[in-house]
Amino acid sequence: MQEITRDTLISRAKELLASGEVDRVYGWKRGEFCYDVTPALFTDAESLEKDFEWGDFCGANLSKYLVEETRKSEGKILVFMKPCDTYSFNQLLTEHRFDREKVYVIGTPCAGMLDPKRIRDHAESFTSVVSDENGVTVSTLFDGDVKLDRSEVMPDRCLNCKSKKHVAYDELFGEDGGTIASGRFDEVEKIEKMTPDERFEFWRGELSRCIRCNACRDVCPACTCEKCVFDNPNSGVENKAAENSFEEQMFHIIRAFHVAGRCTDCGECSRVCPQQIPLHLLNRKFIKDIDGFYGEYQAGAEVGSRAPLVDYTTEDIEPSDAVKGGDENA
Amino acid sequence: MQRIGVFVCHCGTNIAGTVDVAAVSEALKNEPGVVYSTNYQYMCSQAGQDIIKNAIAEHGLTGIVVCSCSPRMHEATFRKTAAAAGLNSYMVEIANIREQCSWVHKDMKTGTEKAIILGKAAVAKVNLNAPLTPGESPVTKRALVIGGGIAGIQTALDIADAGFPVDIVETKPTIGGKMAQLDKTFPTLDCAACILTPKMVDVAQNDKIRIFSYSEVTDVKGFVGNFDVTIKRRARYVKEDVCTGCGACTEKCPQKKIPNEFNLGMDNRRAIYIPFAQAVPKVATIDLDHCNMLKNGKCGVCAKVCAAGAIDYNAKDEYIEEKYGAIVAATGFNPISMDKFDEFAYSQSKDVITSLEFERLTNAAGPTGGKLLRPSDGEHPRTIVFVQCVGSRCDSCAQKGKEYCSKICCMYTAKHAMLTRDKYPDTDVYVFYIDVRTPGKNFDEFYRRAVEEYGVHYIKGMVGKVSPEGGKLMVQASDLIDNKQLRIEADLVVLAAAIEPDRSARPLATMLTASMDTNDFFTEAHPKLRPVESPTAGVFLSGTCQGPKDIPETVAQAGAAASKVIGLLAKDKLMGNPCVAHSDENMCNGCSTCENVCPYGAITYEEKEFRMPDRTTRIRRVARVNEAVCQGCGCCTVACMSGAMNLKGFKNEQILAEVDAICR
Amino acid sequence: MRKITLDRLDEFFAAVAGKLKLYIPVDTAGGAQFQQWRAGAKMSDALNTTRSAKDFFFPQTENLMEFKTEGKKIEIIDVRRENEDFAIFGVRACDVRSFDVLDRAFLSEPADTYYQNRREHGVIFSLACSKPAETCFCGTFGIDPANPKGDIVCYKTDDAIYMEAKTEKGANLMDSVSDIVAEDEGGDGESAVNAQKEIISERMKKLPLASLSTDKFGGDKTAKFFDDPAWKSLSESCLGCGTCTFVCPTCQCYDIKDFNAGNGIKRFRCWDSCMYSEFTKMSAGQPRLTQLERFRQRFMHKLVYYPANNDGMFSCVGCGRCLSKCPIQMNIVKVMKNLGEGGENNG
Amino acid sequence: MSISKEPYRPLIVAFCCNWCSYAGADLAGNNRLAYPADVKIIRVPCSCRVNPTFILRAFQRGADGVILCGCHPGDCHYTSGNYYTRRRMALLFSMLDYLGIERERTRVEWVSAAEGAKFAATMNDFCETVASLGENKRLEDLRCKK
Repeated sequence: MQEITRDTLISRAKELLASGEVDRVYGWKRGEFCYDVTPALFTDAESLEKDFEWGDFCGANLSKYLVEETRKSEGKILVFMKPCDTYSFNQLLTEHRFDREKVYVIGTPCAGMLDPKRIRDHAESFTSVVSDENGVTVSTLFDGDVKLDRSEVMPDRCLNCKSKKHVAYDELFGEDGGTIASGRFDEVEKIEKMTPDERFEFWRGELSRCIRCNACRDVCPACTCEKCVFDNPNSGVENKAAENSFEEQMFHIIRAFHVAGRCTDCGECSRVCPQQIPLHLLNRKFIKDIDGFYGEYQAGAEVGSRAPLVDYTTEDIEPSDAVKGGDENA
Repeated sequence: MQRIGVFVCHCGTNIAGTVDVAAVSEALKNEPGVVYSTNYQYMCSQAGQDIIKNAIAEHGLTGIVVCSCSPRMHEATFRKTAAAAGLNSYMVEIANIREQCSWVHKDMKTGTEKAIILGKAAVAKVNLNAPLTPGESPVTKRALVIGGGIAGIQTALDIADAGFPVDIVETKPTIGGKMAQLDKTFPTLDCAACILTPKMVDVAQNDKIRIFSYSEVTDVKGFVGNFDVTIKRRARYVKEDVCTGCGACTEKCPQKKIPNEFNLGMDNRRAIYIPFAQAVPKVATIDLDHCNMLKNGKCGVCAKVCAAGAIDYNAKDEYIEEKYGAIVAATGFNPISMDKFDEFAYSQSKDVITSLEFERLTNAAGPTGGKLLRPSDGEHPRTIVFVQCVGSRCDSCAQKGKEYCSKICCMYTAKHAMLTRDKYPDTDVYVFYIDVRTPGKNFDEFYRRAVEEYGVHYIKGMVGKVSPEGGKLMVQASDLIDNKQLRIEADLVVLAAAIEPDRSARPLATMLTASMDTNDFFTEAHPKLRPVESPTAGVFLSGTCQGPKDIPETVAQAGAAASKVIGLLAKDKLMGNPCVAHSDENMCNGCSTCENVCPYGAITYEEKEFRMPDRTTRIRRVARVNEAVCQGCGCCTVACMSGAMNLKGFKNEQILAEVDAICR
Repeated sequence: MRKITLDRLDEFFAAVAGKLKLYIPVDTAGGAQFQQWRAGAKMSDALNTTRSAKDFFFPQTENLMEFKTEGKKIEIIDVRRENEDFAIFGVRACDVRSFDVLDRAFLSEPADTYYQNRREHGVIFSLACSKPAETCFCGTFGIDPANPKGDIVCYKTDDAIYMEAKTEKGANLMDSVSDIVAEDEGGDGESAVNAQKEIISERMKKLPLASLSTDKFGGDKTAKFFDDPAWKSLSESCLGCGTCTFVCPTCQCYDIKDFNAGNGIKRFRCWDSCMYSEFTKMSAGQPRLTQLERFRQRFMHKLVYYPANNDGMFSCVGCGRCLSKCPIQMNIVKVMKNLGEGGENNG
Repeated sequence: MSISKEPYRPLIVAFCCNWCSYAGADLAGNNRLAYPADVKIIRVPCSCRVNPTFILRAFQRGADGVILCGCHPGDCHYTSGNYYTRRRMALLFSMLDYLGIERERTRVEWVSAAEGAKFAATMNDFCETVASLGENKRLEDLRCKK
């Protein structure tokens, strides 16, 4: 099997640019530190050579950028996508958010990303991270090198990866994987098993940290509204800063509800939350309920699939029965 | 800011008995926007209405709140009152302080408090009301009937009779449908052809009716009153207006061994054919798949023998586009395939036939000239077993057949059994059934005659297996009443196959944005109250495409559908319900979520150019609500994440204002 | 200089908390956060808090006043609650500098009395750094993490915290708890603190951003940078969220809004972010229509406009929060490095 | 502890669809079937018009319970509205429960135009349930407190 490296991707991107197949490339750009990787648009070979990055910190899901970028010109955009990103890509196509013809997707393999927040738990002031099959070596400024297991520094979304399969691509580098029976609902179940009081306390503790920076919304590939209700003074829910606990709950309930059945569980919301609120546990609750009530459904697995909230059967579960599971110890 | 008038009704003591109406009108005076508030004995009376009209004029009111009985009672009344005083009808809100307050609460204090709160909610809503005007759209005074069976024929005749032009589109070369294939009809036993063919002739001769036979609908656009339909006229290679229907070609065509669909393949036809003698239109059709001339250019016999010169080997499919005000689906049914029921040996023995095949076998115009003969050897059958519910009322787990009752089988099987015994008294007839269902005028009497007068053996129980043995059919069955296993040596086995909607119905439903149930029957706008209308405005349902039916029911429904169509076409303009959805295109994402939940197909999308903040322009997909089609349920408004979709008359802001007022 | 050994830190906190509300950094699921001290609370060892200390003087939301209407009458209700003494323990040098930045915005005439009251009632225990992070660049703005300002400056060694009151407010508070935390007379305080300072200054030199300079920026550089082509590529992927502005210790923009609670109107102010598309929206729309303009505004303000109006003081303190918190890892360091380099893709 | 003279009464917002449940409520009135005045009805064209925002708003503004009434599944005036309601509310209520908010404060009930008695019985039962829970503390907005 051909080894996929940064150079492999760069040389293919350069080919596609040179042939005129695409006129710009959405990828990741290196910055000051090893983890300091920014989604960026490249238009020439030189900048690709210089700045293109592909590695353990290219976690940002680029699919959402296509909504705006495809509208800017008729040219085609090359975009690199990890397996989980392709689900968001398909979901956006299902919702007609951009023209598939304007995008050239290269699927890239993914062994799971690394989480700088988790690395910091083990190594302060780190400057470089080298990973191989033996684990992760973190170099720090003042404490020398720290060796860690990859699983110690992977984010939850990668530890509980749902799929190594690319559900959309024009070209694939590396071998495609399959979907994975992960333990991604374990945490949800743990919360469900708590008493209502414990659940309330748990979420109060988490959501009270929210600073309403909107990073979760703005990074979310399912949140592509031209005008978000939370920015719209006429919507009845607009607010700039959560004044109290009600507004924190309101924001997160409504946001989770708006993406219910559309959320692909890409985990970007939790990745970007500056206050480390486990927002994915809200989305996963909806996914778990949907799977349980209406049959398994993976948003983005297929373009054009009918999301559970825009569908029904005459035999659906009654709301009164829907909340009976999970907390019989209440 | 609105100038709101509040009018509190005493309703005699109905309201005033439990609600301090004076206190209510006093309390509401202080609400934002309220400039006038009063109370009166009977607001709905002429005097009460005059109070409202005068106040509108005197105080320059822009909105009114009537605290009275249920809006279901007098909302229309007060809307008219407002309109008479020059105020838009939709600037009226009703606070229901009778049915939902004074009549259910005993205590004056709580009743009054609640009435004030309900009044405040209504005031809060009116503050955000906007005048609404029902949309108008013209009506194209022509109807389209899709399907030319008895349902379509009856609907078309009734519509034409009212003076409106109607087009019938039929996929087969002739109209007539399933009824044309039947022998006799229950429970009167009159001959199907005798009652159907005159109607077919009526259709042909009616100058308001056009028949597009051998044709199909390929596209439907537009909405109630204004459908644009594309009809594909398949090439029949015979000029319809030239052919005299003499039939000379159908006798000379050298291709003789083509199974005859009309007789369900029990005899043959030629490559050029007229389905049956009374076909309408009575013109020949060349079967492209079997004609030598069309396939390889070697023949041309029919053109030689056609004295009229009607043959045209170069004919092409034609597409015609027409406008219609109303569309009737009358696509009918088919018996289900017997492929999955091999326990009855249908594929193994020619002597196992379906009931429709039995109809042809007993029909004077059928393959045997009406003599009941075994298909395998032409012998007269001495023992006939009828099996009921083949594929009907199946367990959903069985993965074959249908869960529903096909409704007509009990009666036609009784008819078959009775006719057999009547014509051939020496033939033994057994009928195996789960239940005999005979609700209908003279139906049970009919069935009892079959048993009592004609000596048909009705056995409650299912046939387990039919096996061909030495020219006979061994029928193994159970008798549930005597609780024993039976073996009957039969000459002929007749299967009462379940019926299912025609396969063309599903793609048609998609074109019409009409909804279907899981069995592909069209769904009604309301199962009880609007049984011949589809939820899609302007689309009506006739016959078995809506559910299993016998002929009288079909004809009745066909007439009902026609009367609905006539009611629609009689209007020059359609006034819409102004409380419809509206999408703010600046906020719309074009994501199709609303379209997916709309039961009426009222939402379409268009690409629109927008000016961006950076002064460039972008093309974006946005939703557009067809106000003539929208019924105003509001499902789309909740499905819409961005809140671009709102419902006039029940806007998000209005409902939130009501919530706020109630919870204040 | 006073000294408290770490094993008696709780006693000290209890004593201070007995005088006024005391906030200390505590580890939470969301990183270190300032929280009101309660018995048993353990001070975080983290370098800095997720949210900056500006919250204490300029809270994210603050009720300004309330109105009640009754019929046609209107009543104004005073809801001000900022006249309460409090102390924050463990503020780093960068955050202490941020108060200077905020003071210039809020205390210049006409002074913002809400902010002013809080500043007057708040006592700042600053804490010298010992181990800076790779994202730190306070040195770029002339801040010495070994010598923070503040009412009381603290140095933490392996076994003790040394404290020195620098203001009258600080001295008064320390005097009030002198029975717990005594003068380190003849002790090793001086040398221990100096040793600390030595280590820090060595470490500062090793930081990856140590060479970052403000030389090319300043109040007179509007023309130079406003139309710089680099803004396009820098802002290209900006999500327009408010993370950078909300974790930033110097961002000071706010909005004033009315909330109709049904039982009255509550007028409050809350943080706003120049990154938001609705920022300073007026009836004619917002002045900065594209994300590029909004992005540019934020950094031009920090590096050009603010110094222009404030004697050359930059409104960035190099705390590094935006470097670690930006969802797409775009930050002021990249802006400083790319601007003026004459190309879209210089980096 | 405060001692008030009047016993605590919950505030209940009921969203009723125009075609079935609102008519059912009217029928309860016609038959003089009493239920507590705590219930305040808001008329909507269909239960599917009820946005989760409306429910949360009611709680924000001080409601102690919110109930949605619509046509029985299969009987929706708009054929399918209540099926969507059923899914939306099943998921929403499950989420509220997950957040630790008392599940008894929200309810969906199918009430036909002929079921005046059911309407009254449902409201009596719901009021009693919510009253026994006491004031809504978990989804409250302190600013809106009276």
